[in-house]
Amino acid sequence: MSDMNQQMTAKYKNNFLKEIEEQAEMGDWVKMCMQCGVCSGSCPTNFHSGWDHPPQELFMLIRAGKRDEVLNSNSMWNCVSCYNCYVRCPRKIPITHIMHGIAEYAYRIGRAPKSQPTLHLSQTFWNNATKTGRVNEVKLTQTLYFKDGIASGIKKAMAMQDVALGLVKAKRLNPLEAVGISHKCKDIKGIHAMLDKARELEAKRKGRTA
Amino acid sequence: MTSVVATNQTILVVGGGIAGMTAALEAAETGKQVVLVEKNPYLGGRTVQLYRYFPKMCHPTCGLEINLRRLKANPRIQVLTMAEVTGISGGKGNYSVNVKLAPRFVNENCTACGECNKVATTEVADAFNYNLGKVKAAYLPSSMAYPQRYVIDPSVIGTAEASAIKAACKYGAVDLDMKEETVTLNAGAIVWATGWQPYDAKNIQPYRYGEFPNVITNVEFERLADPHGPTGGKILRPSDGKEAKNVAFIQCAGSRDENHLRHCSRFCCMASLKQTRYVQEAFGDAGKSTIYYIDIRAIDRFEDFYQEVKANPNVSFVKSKVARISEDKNGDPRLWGVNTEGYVRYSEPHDLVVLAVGMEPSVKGVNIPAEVMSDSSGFLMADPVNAGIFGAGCATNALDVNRAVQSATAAALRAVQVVNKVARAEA
Amino acid sequence: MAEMKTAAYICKGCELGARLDTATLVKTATKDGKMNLVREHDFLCSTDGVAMIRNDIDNEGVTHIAICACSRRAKTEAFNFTTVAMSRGNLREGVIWIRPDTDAARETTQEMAEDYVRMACAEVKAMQVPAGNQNTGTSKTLLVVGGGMSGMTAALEASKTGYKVVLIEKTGSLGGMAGKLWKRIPNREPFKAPMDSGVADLAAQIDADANIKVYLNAVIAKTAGAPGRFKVDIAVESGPTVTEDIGAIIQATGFTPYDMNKLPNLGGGQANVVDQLGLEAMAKAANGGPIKRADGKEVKSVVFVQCAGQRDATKEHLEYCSGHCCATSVKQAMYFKDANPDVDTVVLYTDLRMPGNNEDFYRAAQNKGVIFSKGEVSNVSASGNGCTVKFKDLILNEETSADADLVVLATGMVPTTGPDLDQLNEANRAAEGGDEGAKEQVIQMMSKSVLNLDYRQGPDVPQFKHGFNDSHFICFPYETRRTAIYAAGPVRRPMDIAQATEDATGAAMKAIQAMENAGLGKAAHPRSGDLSFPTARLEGCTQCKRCTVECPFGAIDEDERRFPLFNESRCRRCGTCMGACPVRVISFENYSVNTVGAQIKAVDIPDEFSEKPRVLILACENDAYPALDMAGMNHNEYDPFVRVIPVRCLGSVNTIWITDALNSGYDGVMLMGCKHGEQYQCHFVKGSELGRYRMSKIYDTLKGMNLEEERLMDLEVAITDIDTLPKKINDYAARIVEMGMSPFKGL
Amino acid sequence: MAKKEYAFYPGCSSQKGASASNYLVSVNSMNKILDVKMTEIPDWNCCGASISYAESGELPRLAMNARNFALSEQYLPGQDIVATCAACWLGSRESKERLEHNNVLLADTNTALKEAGLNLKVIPEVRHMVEVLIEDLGYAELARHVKKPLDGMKIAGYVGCQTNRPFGISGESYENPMYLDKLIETVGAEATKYDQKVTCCGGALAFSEPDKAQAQIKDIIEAAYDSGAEMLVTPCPLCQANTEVYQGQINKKYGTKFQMPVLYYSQLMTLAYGGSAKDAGLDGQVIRARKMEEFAAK
Repeated sequence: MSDMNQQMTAKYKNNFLKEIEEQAEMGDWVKMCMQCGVCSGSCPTNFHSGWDHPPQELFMLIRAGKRDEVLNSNSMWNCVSCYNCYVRCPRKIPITHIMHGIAEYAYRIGRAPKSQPTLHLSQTFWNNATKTGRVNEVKLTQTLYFKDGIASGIKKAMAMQDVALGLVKAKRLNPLEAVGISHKCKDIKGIHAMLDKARELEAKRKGRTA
Repeated sequence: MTSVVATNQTILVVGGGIAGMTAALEAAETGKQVVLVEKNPYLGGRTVQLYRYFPKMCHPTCGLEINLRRLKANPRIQVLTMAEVTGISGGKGNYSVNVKLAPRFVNENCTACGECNKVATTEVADAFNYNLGKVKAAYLPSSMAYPQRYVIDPSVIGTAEASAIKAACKYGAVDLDMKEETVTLNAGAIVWATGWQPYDAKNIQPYRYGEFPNVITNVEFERLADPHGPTGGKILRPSDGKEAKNVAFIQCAGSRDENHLRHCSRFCCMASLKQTRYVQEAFGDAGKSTIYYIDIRAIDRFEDFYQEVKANPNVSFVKSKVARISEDKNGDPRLWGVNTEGYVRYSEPHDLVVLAVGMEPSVKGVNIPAEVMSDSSGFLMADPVNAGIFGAGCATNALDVNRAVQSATAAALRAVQVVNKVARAEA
Repeated sequence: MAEMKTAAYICKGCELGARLDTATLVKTATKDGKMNLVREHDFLCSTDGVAMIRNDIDNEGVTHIAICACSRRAKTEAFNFTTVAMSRGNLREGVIWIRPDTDAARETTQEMAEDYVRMACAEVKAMQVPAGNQNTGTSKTLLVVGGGMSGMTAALEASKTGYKVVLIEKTGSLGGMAGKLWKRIPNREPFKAPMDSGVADLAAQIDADANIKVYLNAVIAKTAGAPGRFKVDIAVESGPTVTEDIGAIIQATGFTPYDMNKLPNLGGGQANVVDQLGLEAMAKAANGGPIKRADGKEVKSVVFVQCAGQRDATKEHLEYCSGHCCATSVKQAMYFKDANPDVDTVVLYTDLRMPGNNEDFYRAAQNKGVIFSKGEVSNVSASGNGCTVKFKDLILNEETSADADLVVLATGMVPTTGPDLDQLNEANRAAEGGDEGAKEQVIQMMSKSVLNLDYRQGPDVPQFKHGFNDSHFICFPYETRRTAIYAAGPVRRPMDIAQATEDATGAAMKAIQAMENAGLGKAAHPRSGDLSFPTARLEGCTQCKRCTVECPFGAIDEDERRFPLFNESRCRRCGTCMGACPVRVISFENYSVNTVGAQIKAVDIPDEFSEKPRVLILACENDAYPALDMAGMNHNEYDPFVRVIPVRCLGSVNTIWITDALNSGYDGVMLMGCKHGEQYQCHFVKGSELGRYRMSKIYDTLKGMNLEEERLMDLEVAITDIDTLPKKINDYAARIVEMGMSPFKGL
Repeated sequence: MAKKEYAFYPGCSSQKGASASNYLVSVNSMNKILDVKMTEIPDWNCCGASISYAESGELPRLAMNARNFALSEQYLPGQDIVATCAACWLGSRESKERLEHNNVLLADTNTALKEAGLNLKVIPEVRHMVEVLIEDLGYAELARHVKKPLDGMKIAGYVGCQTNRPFGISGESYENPMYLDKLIETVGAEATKYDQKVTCCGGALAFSEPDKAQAQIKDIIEAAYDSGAEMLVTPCPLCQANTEVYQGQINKKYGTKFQMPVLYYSQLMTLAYGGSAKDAGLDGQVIRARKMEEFAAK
């Protein structure tokens, strides 16, 4: 993995573009962007709080060989998977997936911003879901709130208390799940074996160490 | 029954727009027999629906007048209006063509005196003005209309109004019993000049054309700016008739877009640059235009025009494909997007939005023989093997008027080559 | 030719009968018009009415007819009598449709109608049926100048149409610029990869074509004569000069790339910086393999700089865009990528201009990994074993740079036209004044001439914007100011091969048409088919040269006795010469100082106490007259005291008409012509400008007559002024009333 | 109507005691009335949702979905998979597309599936509950069962993202889909017009970046109120949760007075079909839908 980070990239050369094509999900579409900007204008989060680099700019940065600026950026992590950019792109570029792909790659090679909340959520969600095959919402929430240690966890929990309580009252948040009485798949073993294999194959395909 | 004199040395020109008229005239003025078929009741096609031409800001009817004079003076051209080609058989040097003639309900006796119009009461959509206005059911499409002959809308046929219209004509020009007919004619070569149609803006969902009244297309804007258009040349927005002093032009509305038209329609950049002049003309410095674009394609000497417009402080350019349009409570369309030159977010209200819709070749629904090839956008391509049918003008490519005429002149020669060959063979 | 028998026909249709006292009109035609035969008809354009006229012509020997009905623009199919002289009295659009149907208006409306009847009668009596050009050339051989893509295409297309062609090329081989290309931009599906230029194939077809005679290493020494009868001297390097009989000419002399040495800041002239043509040479040498630099190093990275010395607002370099360069750079980037996908190719552009399906070509290049960046290049400098390109990345909004083994400058097209005629004339004048430097300049300029036309007005075709030989008309791209001489390809306008091919084919069409019509003595566009042509009574000529100087089409030379020498088949029948002639010796059979003068005189001028002024309107038939016509169709009323006479062009207006009119008691004269100046709309190019220039001279005459300047009004009219024109007329009429009647009435 | 059977993929949030449990309750009641039979896919697993992208990578996520496909084909062969959750539907459909268009991925996925003793040959159709209602039953059929039209109720149909983009319900527009409005009208209520119909609710960012998400939610609720709506109706559990449970926090932050119930289309229909408040899972509302409770009681 480390070798990935030793990569030297020159300005306006293809090597970083190639790296993204090989490593990031759907990365081979980046070169097709014609900088119209419809994606940037379609992003809802973009209009509430700007990104460092909206998608089209991110693509230009990749073509300009600005590896650090791209991989260290928090931009991809702002994606809410609303698919507005995806359906409006005049080049039919799967922008949503590329955002995810670049984020995933940055994370894999240890470039994701420290304590990126959405990254943390992604990790937590996936681990939570794959542990038993199904999501345990209480544990999910707990893990999320306590990710920065008890103190802030309690603060967040307090902040979210009314929310949680409302759900509990509505029987839509089952405290029992906290103690493990929850939905789970029968063949958890099979699922884990399957996932290990999948991870191994993907790593091989992308020339990474799983 | 309409009679048409045609032989296998006749050139059939399909489409009476500027490309078709040009092809017909050039061939006829070189001594060839020509039949010119047009589906509208008048000649001139889309150019006569334009207010001005770029880059000279001159008027399309000026050139049309010359072409009509050439036509009137030339006995070699037979014109069939309200006519559509429904089938072609045979081959290069000897085609047999079926032409369907829709009834005009007015014959050549018509003197264009207008008495029929006076008694007509029903109003029908004014196609000449892209249905932005209405005309009486007995109408002359425009002052420049040729043939200079009224048309009666089929919707009134069989009504008392129709009888009144007939009675109003002292010259027996109104013939309510006219029926659709199909004539079959012979031709040695065919020039296909059916032109283009504006891309249907309804398909471009984020721009809400058809839902937001103040989002219109570039071809409609031409009619708004034309003193002889539905608003008498006043640039008023549809929702409330308010003067549209702050106008947004959205380029590539449908063009350069794999969800719509894959090709670049070429003329739209210049058209919008031209239309900013309309805004300036109407409101002086109070008129503001903003062009939202990906690339400004002001090719060759058109660049001069672009530079002039660019120098106008009342026109601004934003390098951005507008993401979506919303509507403010006062009816203002609001444009959302990002200026990609340095990542600047905008959410900008305008009085009126003009979508620079692109060009779609009008070759749909017509039975052109298989030997005619077309490209991925539907434009006709020259077929080196069977060429006896030649595309001309915007049926062959996204072209501006000047290039369409150029293309039509070339097509005329290709057709002349075929009939000359026939003549030599028969000599 | 049978003796003249005149007839007038008064139509009562379209309310004419109801609105006008046609019986009186009949008397007017008989008494004042002195017509031999006068008939009324209820519906003159009907089969019956037309048959009546036809019968008079066939059986009554009628040779001159005045149709007093609707406008000359209406019912042309019905009133189509080509064997007789015909005038049209416009009683409908010109009278009843522009007047209110009220008792108050009836008298003046009737007077208007009577005048138009008189005018129609007077005009037709002064007309003759054109006999056709006496001096027609019969050569049907096309000369093509230039053996590049455009020239070869024109030659082959003309040959395919059945015409003989003489093709001359100044170099030793056919192909021109296209011949220097490794590959061309694709012009058909799939628009994804560069394709063969097809030059070799065209050249082979030409060699095999018996209809085409090729002169290599040849230039034109002299072009004399006129359409249908050009005599062209061809100077062949190391050989005798040959003379060919030519019917029409296509100038396809192409372009040269803008000299990159004028762009030092972009590295022009440096090592490892080439222009697009330079890169084509490298690609040809590489022959599909890796592209190598002059120093033999394989190119591993290349930057394309678009608009190099083009679209230059400072006007220091080319102001225009050459259209093809974006697609050409895309194509050239593909040369690299196709040979070796690992080569870094960057295209720096400000607007990527790839119209039509070139958009696919652009996509294909991106797909091959070509990097496109919207960037403004400020500097290219040598660095290490290559170049550094400094530019502003407009998307990332920062000054930056890129290193490359090679930089390609997309410089523009400079047309290979001859000397600019205006500059040449200036130099000539100075030279005649004895200026030695000017003489040198003239020689130097003449050496650049392409056609060496033996024309009074200069050796080449007048140039349009930026030195291209283009037409100024959007509707008529093949409009030319030298009849039967057409420019094709990049010499006419910047264009790529696909367009040049199309353009050359169109030019061939026009040239062939011009040869055919020259043979029949017919005019070329815009008065296509007109058989009339100007003749001069030389005994009256004062050799003032105005006609030879002013003719917008260089149709008139001077013979050895310095009299005007008309070359009818060069003539476009605008009548500018007729308008220019101070002694009025030039005329057309059906359009002359008399045909118009007689109409002016025919108008009845009421005395000064009648409070009925008369205003003469001379309206250009191309735009102003149709505008007035449509004003009528829309029933836009205007003043009853005006009398409108259509003219072929303001350039044909002879000052005598104005002075005669004012002398005979008209109270004012309005001239209505097309826009002139840089954005001119005049269909005869300079006609309206010259006409106006002449009129400006009349003002002195007016002073001499103690008349106010406003008695003459010059109005620029567009065909769309349907609603505004009546108002302008009324305002002028009102102004005349303020001024009071002309003192010249009844003198 | 010939009874059609479907393989049911309820998804994690619809389970008992989970955040969309009331959705499931109402869907079951609705289907009972409409006579739509859905059999839960045995031992189904989580789809991974969009949010798992960073940790999951591509293949593992595909494998998870592929497992559901394989199980469905094994136990409920030939049946379309029906998801009630927008995210499940999208995740599954996307996986289906990728696997069908990329043989390498399909092969690798099968290698992984083998570890779970499964194999994927045919991939069943993946459909959203709403598609079944509209396409297989049709609006007329849906209207036929209405016993108590929701006369006079003003409801804003909130479509959101994932039933709408990138796939969407066939024949609908991304910018202004009408199906939800039509469903609302089918049960006799009035669908109000507002311009936030397809605005994103913030999705997973509601957890990770509450401020960003809640700003968007605020726009949506505000516009709904402006349009005169009394409640929101959605086809997506995440949209439902986000727009409902954060209203309190938004009120605190922005000083608004939001109190707008957010229901599922299935709840509306159950009620219009004469179902009880319980059948419709109204007890599962965090913001009580009083008007609906009264309606149900009538």
